[in-house]
Amino acid sequence: MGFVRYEENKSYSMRFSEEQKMILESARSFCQDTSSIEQVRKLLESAQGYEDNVWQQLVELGWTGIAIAEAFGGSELGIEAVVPIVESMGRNLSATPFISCTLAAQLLLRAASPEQQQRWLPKMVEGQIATLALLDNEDWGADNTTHQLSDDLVLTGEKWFVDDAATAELFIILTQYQGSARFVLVERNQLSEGAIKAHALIDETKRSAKVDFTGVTVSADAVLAADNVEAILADIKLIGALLTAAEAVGTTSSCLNLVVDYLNTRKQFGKPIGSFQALKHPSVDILIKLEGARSQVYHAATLFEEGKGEIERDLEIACRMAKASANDALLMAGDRAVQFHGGMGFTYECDAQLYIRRAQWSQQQFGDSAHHRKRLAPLLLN
Amino acid sequence: MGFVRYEENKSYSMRFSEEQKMILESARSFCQDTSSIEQVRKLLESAQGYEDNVWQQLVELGWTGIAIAEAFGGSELGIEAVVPIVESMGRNLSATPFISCTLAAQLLLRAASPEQQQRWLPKMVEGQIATLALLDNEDWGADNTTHQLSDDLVLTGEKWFVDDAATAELFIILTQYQGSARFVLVERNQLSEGAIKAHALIDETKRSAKVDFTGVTVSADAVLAADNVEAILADIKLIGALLTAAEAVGTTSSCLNLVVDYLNTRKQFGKPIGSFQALKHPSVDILIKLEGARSQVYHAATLFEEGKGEIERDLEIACRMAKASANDALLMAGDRAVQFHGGMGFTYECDAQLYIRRAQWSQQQFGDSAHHRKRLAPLLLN
Amino acid sequence: MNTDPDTLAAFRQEVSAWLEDNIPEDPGFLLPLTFMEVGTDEQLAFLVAWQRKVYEAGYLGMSWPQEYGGRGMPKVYQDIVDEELANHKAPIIFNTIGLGWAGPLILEMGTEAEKQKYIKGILTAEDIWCQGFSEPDHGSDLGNAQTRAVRDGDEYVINGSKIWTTHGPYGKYMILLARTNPEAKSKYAGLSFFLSPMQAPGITTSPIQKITGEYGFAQTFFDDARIPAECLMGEEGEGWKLAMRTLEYERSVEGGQATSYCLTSISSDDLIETCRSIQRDGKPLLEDPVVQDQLVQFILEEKNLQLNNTRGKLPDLCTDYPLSLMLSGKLEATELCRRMRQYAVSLQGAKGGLYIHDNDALDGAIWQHGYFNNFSATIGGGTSQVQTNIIAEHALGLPK
Amino acid sequence: MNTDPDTLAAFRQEVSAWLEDNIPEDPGFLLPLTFMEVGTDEQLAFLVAWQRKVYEAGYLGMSWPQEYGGRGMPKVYQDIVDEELANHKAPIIFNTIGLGWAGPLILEMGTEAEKQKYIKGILTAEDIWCQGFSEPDHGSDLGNAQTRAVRDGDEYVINGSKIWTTHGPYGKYMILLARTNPEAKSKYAGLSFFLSPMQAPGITTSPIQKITGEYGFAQTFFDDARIPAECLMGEEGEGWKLAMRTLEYERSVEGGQATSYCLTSISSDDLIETCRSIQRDGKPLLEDPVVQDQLVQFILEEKNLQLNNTRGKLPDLCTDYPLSLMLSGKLEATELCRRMRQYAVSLQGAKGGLYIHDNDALDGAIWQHGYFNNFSATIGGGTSQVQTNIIAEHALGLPK
Repeated sequence: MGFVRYEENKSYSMRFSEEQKMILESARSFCQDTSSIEQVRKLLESAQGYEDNVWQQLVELGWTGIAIAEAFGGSELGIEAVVPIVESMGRNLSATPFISCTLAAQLLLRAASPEQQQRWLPKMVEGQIATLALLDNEDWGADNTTHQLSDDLVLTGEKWFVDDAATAELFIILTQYQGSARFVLVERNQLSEGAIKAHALIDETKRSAKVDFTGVTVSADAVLAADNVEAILADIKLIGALLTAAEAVGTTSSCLNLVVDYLNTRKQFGKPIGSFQALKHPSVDILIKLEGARSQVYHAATLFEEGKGEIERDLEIACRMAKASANDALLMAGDRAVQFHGGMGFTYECDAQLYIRRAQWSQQQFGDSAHHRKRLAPLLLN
Repeated sequence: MGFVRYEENKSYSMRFSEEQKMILESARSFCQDTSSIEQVRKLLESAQGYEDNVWQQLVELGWTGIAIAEAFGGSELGIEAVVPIVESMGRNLSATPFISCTLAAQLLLRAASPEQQQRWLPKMVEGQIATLALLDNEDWGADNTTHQLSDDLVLTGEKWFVDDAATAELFIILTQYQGSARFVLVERNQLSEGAIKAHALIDETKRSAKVDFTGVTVSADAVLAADNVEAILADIKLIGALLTAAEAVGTTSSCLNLVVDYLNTRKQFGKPIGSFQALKHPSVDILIKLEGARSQVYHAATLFEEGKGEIERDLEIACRMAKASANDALLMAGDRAVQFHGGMGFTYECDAQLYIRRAQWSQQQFGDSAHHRKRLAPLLLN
Repeated sequence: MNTDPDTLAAFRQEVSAWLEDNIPEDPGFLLPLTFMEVGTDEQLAFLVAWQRKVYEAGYLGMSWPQEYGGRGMPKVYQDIVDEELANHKAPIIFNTIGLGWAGPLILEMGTEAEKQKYIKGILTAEDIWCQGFSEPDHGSDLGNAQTRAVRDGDEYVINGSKIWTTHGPYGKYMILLARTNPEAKSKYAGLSFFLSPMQAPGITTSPIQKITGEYGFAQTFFDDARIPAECLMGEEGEGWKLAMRTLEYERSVEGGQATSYCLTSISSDDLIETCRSIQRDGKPLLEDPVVQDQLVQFILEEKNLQLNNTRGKLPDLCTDYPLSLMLSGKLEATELCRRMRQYAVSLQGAKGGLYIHDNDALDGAIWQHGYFNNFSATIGGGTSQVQTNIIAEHALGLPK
Repeated sequence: MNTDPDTLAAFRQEVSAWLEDNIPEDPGFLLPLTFMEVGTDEQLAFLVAWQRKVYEAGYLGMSWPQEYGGRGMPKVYQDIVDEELANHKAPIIFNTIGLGWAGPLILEMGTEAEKQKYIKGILTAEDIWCQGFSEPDHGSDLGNAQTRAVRDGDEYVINGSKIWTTHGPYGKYMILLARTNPEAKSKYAGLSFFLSPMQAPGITTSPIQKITGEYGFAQTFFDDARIPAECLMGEEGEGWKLAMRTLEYERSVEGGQATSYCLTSISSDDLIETCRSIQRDGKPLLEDPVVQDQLVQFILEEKNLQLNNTRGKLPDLCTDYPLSLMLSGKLEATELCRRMRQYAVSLQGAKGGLYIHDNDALDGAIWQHGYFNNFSATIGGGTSQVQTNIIAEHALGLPK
């Protein structure tokens, strides 16, 4: 007796091309080489959180242009090619502004005029750092902004959680202009002294800041062309959720490896502690959550490819499920990694702290699990 | 390092009198004697689900009058004295109409005129069986009834889940009379042929029926005096929740004993299976849920005593918490009892089935856990 | 045979149309959701007729060789049929031990004579098969089977007992694991595999009443039972190997099964419908945000499983823990089912206390019944606790 | 001394008034929530001053004998003070190893000379105490302690290392478990108990950075450290007995502690306030029904604990599993705390990513910080996993 089969009549597409495979392999070895755990620890206290030469190598690999059209010097692949890179970065806790830059480019591709794209995207392909400034506070569920662009093009307001602000040359700001939402571009040299205040993040591998744009005057061509800002914003948040999920999947995997190694090594009461079901079975729970999240992430990536960038209902569901699953997997992995290391787990020296901290940070990027379940309810239940 | 202390500044009263202790001891031994597991199994297929002579003994012990005023022949104790009896019954899966009769008496004490009380309560002390007919369908959350009593005192409508209807002499019905809710009394001999249709319950130790009161004409003195029906109904539902919780606590305890005995006896891979943490640790989870539920039940019983029957906010909270906790404890115990018995657990012959079935029935009496949490939210969070 | 998309789409159309015309009406008694639930003669007669009808329409054993009764077509055709059976919530194809285990094994490892003798009867449901692996005292420990088979001339004499024999009382044949050599150097090497008749003298079955109150399993007793020596499959001592191969068909969706449609699934879709139909606080339960949150979580987990299935076919995406998807599918699916069903019972308000013989029960108490029956899946074929050990040790590499 | 209700109520009034006047202002740096979190000199100075102030007001060690610096009053007075400290969310009374463990032990089992020497300094916070039980390689297995103490004339020579020494760098005395006889017939019989100075030659401490990024624990090294022979408490070989008695003070609320106020609790009340202050989808999170459902569940579990505590004093209601409430309190409380805190972090929206040094962090990131610190409680004093074994074996009677 015993098997259960689920109906398979719906399409659950997943593909992984030779090209994606090559990217994944290349990304895994790049991140292993450039982001050993010693390297990660060395960067914890640095201001910018990553090394310029690593970023330069990454640019040379072509990744900053991977999802940008050929016309601007990119490879014109889609998000499905970004996912394996980000997953590999997560695996090695590799910190670079890659996600910030990718999201900024995706936003420009959707919201900027051809001239605006021509002005910025080639620079970004070459490694110039750009970032998004979306939030006014902690509430990523809010659907409006208090940030203002006056009729005479002067900005008022600060933005929270501007990732990689310390080295960004270009900021894409969500603001209100003449009564409706708009994106506007600000360059680093327009900011006043002290405008950037670094957040003290729980995840010491990441960098983010509160940035005050008050008083900056922008030119008319810094206002992005698109007026369907809500729709574009929704897309970008979903891409952000997916990329964070992909990163978290990589991180969960290395966290689980850390746990498994310890359980195989550490002995108590004369046995490796991994032989105790109280540690063994929760490790399997982590594995199962991880595998589910990984499937969701690559399913979403596949739908991106199929949709050629269009985000329809199925893809929205996939991105949200990916993020909710990845959050839960990494949260459990980080928490149990600390607990299962016993006394050692309580020390800063033990690598488990890197993972539990990353888990808290990661769940809050583009929505925690409860948020995504709430958004999924009308999509799935009506 | 290591201890955590909770603030103890609030009152969490719990007392257990010598009188309660004597009742508990007497009830435990009575139920052991009259409701062995063989006896329980023998009654599964019987129509009334209990034996008359057991009921008669119970009447002689004075329990049918335990929470009824001395004026009517009772002992004038409160719900706090009923709780240890019901817990003991739960422990032995003892099936009698005791809960039905207790709730009916409590309703009459709150809603009936002195004359109505004088007419019925002495008979109930002497063992006449009475029961409540409250529900029109499955929705115990609904706050209205479709049942009707016409101006000329004729009833229309059926009631669901009338417990112990098969032997009840008196039915107390929630109905609508002249636009507002009322309780009305119907005697067994007023029912038409075939009015009582037994439900097929998941818990084969329990008896309940759908009863059609359509066409029954009642006399004016069968309409209970009280017009604050909603308030009384709310009280009765809370008492019902508490008594079901007390019963479930007893049941959980014997279910856990069944599991522990099996884990200590059954060997696999050369060891008693109780030495495997995968079985051992969930058993502790059951224990912890059970202990919490038991504390909630006796706390609520204490508040009943303090309030002399008045149900205030603290007592409402206590009853709801008791029911939610007891539901969850018994549901987990029943589920794991089946699973942990392996192949044996899948058979009807194994006693685990009695517990998992009781758990499903019990959670639905006077509200499942989610229902009570929903009702607790405004009480606790505002 | 053509497998281009248009041909397959047309075939799917054809099957769907056939099913719409041919799925039998509700017989008025409870139909089994899984092959393990066949407990009454009327259920059996109904399911035998249904299987034969599907076979005669050409929709069963489609990828099995024509010379033994199959259709010799690409497996994708059977997959399409199975999907359409699920889509139409057709009655189950119940002869699972034959169709899913014994049949594939005989086709893969059997002799020509065995193929000729057994395959067609499996497809037509003329021969109902049952399984004799588990024993009363060695539930999770198959290698320790103690039922003895002693060669005596042209016969084997069998003594012992097997338990959880699905279809035991109806069975014509049993795949039987028995010990031919108690002195073998390892306990595994002493086991042999038989395609045993059930009607032999000395074989009796005794039905087991399930937790649901119904029947469907039996205990089988061998009391100096004599079966022909040619019932031995392979050689003496090959029993463990053949049993393990059989279990692989059970665990994998990709075996040589004549059909993989052996249960009527209850899925999150049904759970949503249930929540729409239940009233709580005077409103459909589906509008309750707390219920919605839990439903979404179930749907997400269900989708995880389906996507894992797809990903399992892409080895480049399974490099971290190559065995984990294969080993964890049963655990996840059966435990998710258990939780979903238990939850569905809890949602029903007072109706959650009703059971299968009550006309007022919600959907015939399918959730209550399904919850109880589901324990056969979290216990049978290795309990969830044992499955978790296996995953820990083989997928994660944790110590025993 | 009078313990009638009116007298006690008046006393509570008096304490409450004193606290309102005397609780120090927010010093502008993070205050420890538990005695294990004291990691900087400024925190230490603040807490020493606060403890002394409470002592001098007469509110510490109230039930300890007057001749050693206590007040000789009924314990209920100290209970009232402790409750009022909690009600006012006063800073912690930090010298817990002295007040809660060493002090009660010395008062119960110590010599007159030991009482004279040690008790008062514990109360005044002049003498900070630390604990030397755990060793790096034997986290959960105290009986296996390997630190050696060898008698040499009027001294013991100590070699080895202790870990998780709270207040190690500030400690004046340590309660030290060391092995005096490696050849004893049982490993337990070889252990002895010392009231050791921390300033002796050969004793060094090395601070351990915690997961939170802060300090508060140390590793203590004994390198031919010499301590006076009179530091031995009781006889050689009594170490295990004395250590176990000490742990009972730790585990029980009913010990002889000078105060049981050693942490500022974060409770479900704080969680509710947090949910009121967080915006999600433009509304206070407290209005979200899914959040409400979870909060109610936490409050219920918190109340379970409190009620269990009360019930534990009524033996007639603890006849089923007499040891279970006593053994399970730590596990339940610490695990509930962990889940509540982790949940509170998850609720904060983007702010959940901020940490203690960020001025925009919600409530100074008390939940993030508390969540991390809480692992000292689910790991220290026996991990939750080991605690669960203990309950299974001793309360339920399951096999080892």
